Amino acid sequence: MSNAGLDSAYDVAAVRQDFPILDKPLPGGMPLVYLDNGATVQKPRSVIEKLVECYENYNANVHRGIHSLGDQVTTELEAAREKVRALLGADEVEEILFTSGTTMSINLVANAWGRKFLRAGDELLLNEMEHHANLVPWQQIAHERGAKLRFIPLTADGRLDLTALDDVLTDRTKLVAVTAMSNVLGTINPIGEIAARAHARGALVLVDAAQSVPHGLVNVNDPRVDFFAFSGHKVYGPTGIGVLYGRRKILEAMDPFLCGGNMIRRVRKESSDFAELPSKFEAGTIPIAQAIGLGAAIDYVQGLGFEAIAAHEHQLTARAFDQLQQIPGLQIVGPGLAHRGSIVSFTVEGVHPHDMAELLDRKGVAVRAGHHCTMPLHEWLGVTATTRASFALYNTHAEIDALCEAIQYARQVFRRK
Amino acid sequence: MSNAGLDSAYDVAAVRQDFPILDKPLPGGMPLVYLDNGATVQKPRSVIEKLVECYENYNANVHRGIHSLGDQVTTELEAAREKVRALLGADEVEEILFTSGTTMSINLVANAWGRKFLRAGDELLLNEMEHHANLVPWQQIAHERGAKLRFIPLTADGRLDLTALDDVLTDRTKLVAVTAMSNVLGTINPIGEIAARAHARGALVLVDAAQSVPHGLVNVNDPRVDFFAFSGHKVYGPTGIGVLYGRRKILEAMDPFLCGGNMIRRVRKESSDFAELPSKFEAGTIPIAQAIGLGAAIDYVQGLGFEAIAAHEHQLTARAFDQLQQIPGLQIVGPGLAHRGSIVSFTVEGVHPHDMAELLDRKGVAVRAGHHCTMPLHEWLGVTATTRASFALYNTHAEIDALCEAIQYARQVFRRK
Amino acid sequence: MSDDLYDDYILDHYESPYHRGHLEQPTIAHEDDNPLCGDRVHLELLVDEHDRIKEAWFDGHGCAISQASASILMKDIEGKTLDELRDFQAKQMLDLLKVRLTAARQKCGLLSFKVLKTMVYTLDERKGAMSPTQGGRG
Amino acid sequence: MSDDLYDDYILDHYESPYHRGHLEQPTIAHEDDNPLCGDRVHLELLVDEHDRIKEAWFDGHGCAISQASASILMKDIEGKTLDELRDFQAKQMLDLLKVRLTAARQKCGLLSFKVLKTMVYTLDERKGAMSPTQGGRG
Ligand SMILES: Cc1ncc(COP(=O)(O)O)c(C=O)c1O
Ligand SMILES: Cc1ncc(COP(=O)(O)O)c(C=O)c1O
Repeated sequence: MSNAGLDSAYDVAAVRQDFPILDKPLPGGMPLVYLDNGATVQKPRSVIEKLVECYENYNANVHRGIHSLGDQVTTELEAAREKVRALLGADEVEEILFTSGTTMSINLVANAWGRKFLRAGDELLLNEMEHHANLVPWQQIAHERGAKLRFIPLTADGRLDLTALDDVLTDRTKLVAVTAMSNVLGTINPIGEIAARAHARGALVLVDAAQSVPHGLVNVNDPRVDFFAFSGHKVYGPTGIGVLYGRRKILEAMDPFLCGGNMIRRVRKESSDFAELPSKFEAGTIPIAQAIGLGAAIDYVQGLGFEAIAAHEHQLTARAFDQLQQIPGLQIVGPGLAHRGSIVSFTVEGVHPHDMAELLDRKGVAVRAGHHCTMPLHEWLGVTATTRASFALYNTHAEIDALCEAIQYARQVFRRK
Repeated sequence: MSNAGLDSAYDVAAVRQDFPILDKPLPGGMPLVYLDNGATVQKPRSVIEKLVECYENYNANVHRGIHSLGDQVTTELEAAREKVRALLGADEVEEILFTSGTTMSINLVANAWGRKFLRAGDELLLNEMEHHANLVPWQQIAHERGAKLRFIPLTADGRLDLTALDDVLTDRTKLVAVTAMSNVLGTINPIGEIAARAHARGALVLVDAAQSVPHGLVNVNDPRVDFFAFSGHKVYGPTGIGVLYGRRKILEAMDPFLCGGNMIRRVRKESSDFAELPSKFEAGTIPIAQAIGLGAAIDYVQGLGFEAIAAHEHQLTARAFDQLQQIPGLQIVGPGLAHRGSIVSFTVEGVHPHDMAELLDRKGVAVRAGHHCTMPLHEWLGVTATTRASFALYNTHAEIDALCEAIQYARQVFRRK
Repeated sequence: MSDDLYDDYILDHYESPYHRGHLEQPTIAHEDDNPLCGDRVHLELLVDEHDRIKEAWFDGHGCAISQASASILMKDIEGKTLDELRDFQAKQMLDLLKVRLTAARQKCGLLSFKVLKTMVYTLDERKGAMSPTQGGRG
Repeated sequence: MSDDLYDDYILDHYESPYHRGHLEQPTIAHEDDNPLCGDRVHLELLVDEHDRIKEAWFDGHGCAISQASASILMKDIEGKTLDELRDFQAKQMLDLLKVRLTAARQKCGLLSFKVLKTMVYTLDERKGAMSPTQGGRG
């Protein structure tokens, strides 16, 4: 049974034609059922073509060359920056910094803000569902500065327990770092309430939006947050590019992180003055073609519309949620549908997640198995690994069915006797 | 007059066919004479096609997915790493770290090595021809750690004055950071002698090879150095990718720089253990497609052969050197041909470099004007800016002639009365 | 609007600048540079009791665009009031130059404009007047 | 070499492992894990006076590949000498499994091999023997 696209706001079958890889059989000849979108998504033709356009028509370094190519590429790059600004609803284009990815964006804040503003006894508020990218940098800088990590407890079904927030959010809290959407549980966190209560205490709020941006949870002023990080490759753009949004006043108060060309105003032998935003945080040659490609990716998703994408993905998730629960021995982790984005992670009795992923691959179904860069969360869950299926705008209901059938096949392999 | 390719080890006209952009007229209709190769070089079709291949055939995250795409992309990425290892003559593939560029590579060392190993009173040995990328990170970490910067003096013609090396290289010197080739003067520095003398004093040696790698000065064991940094986009690869080579023992002794996924072995709530090389220094999703594209770029240049490339570029440089000197009021900065790679920077009396670049652009000739991210060097030169022409494997003798004619035209514009 | 940056208008101003030099007793003076290229512009204003620019002079060095635009600006603002200068936009400055500047060259063409704006703000502050807020929500 | 990871050979070893359990008095014991996936393997060896493996036992948990490969390894090394194990290469271990592992799964298939190698080095060190140098020029 397949009703791909039947009840979607866009024609999924047509949309799939935009993604060259979806049309190509796997090496074994099987069609690809790509459900590892939480790790990275596939790229539409328009993004790939934009990269080619860039390299074949106006490849040059930006902000430097007084020549026609340099002028064109700078115009394209700044147009991409403006697209990001508009996407995020940021006040100013100078608040949009290009980085190499979410991990780099968060490291930038942990280092450039943390090293300057964290004092001994200060507290950072985290939680156990964070991706390592939004945990380990804070461990490191807290250790260096003598600051303390605190953790918002989780509810039994894998949400942030905000009833306990006042126990851990104190006047010593300098920053709350929180994911907008868990990459394992799928939990969508109430950023608005957290941010409001954090701001009321004078703490800054950093949002790890790596998982939420592809699904349209993307605004930095509604609710209002201070830092906002995401990766191009998870939102249909190229690898090698990420974004850090930071509120102007905070970015201006911070020292630079990476040093080199472009981020300076004046360099003397022994010391240097730094450039204005955004250059101050963009040392050296940034990922130019990739930033321009990200602009094309934003055009693509906005062409379909986030509302339509989210609606389609919600249907997929609901179907998966429903069908998976009927498989004996299968246990879904995380909250119910009402609090969940398009990620479903699970365990199956008697089949280790690695074996599960491998056996699903044999049926052409690509999922991810492991701790998904969330070891503390898996410790909290009491398992060493889970299998994760994550859905994107191009997935179909038939692919959910294929997933479930493949899981049944895996169960049979392990019950051959 | 044109003798493009006549006396080259490869057919330059044929090679130009490999670069789609060289065939396309500028927006104004003029052919492109691209002489801004020191900023970034153009990309051969094979590199662009490799990127497309990657996105259209095996786009997935690396080292994570137990599925066919993930396996393919990991294999491709590690093949690219091995190509870099072979290119550099490094002992082990784990010594090759992918970064986002030279700037990032040097910042990684300055932070991860410097923060751990620099003590108050230690010295770092630099010089005034360094690019800001190999100067400002050292200023910052030296300031933070209470270390001191010292500078190898320059000779009048813009070479490192090694007769004075023993005055500045002391037992306190912990690291010598030096460019293999100046991005302004074109000077090729005697890395072998510097490294030997630095090692004899117990200092480490970091080579900024951003400019030298495209011309084949590329080995890390001959002469033996400790760190070696370069950018993909300057060696015919994509933007957004760079390399840091580091000797295994030193990398192992260093703490990580960026933190997040992939670089950890085990993460607990409060602290973490770190992964083995190279993952330890590759946090998060690295620039996957770009690293694979860099592999294709290495194949491309090795297909032509570095010796042939260097020979061709030397001819171009000699021709430029010769012809430019005949232009009245034109002053070349830097050493004679014997000590110079394929870069020629100059000033022309009565025409500011910015105006020069703009007027050259009007003739389709792309060069760069400014301080080229070397303000201390320009201070040393006593000028605020220079115009730089830099040559790549695809440039022709006719293009050198076009450069000289365009300079004459610019002089006329400013002497209209 | 000309496509030729180096038309006679720009080159005339570059080679025979208007009011290149210094005032005896400027009401205010300020200078700035564009470190990327080394362009430098120094401006001096003489403001009368009605907040009107009586005289405007410049000095500096750098590319033709940076110096010619300073000269053009000096000629344009004499007789204007501080109120008028407060409303003066970057776009108008670029229009004054009568040429189309690429992004890279706009920094050269707007250097003297930036210096002028800074001086206007400084005068406002001296008088304790409200200075217009810059972006953000503060 | 089979293309099917989950052929009977692997699954037999996974479901009916050889020497899963513990020794009374092992000469040496060691364990390690693959944090990426949580596979864990604990090995125990009984080595006789001629440096020969008398008995080899394992315990652990994780995916079928990691556990079956430990079982296969235990069966293979009994009767071998430490000298032979010193020469034993990762490639040979992978051959023992009789399946083709992708890069991602080789970590699972080689976990017990890694633990074994660590034990051999440790025994060498105990005896003050030269341990083979690892890469580099040190
Ligand atoms: C000598 C030298 N070092 C470092 C760099 C910085 O390289 P990137 O901007 O790719 O980080 C450059 C190029 O601009 C360079 O020429
Ligand atoms: C929630 C979350 N945060 C951060 C990251 C890190 O993103 P990247 O690897 O692109 O830096 C990821 C993706 O792996 C993620 O899912």
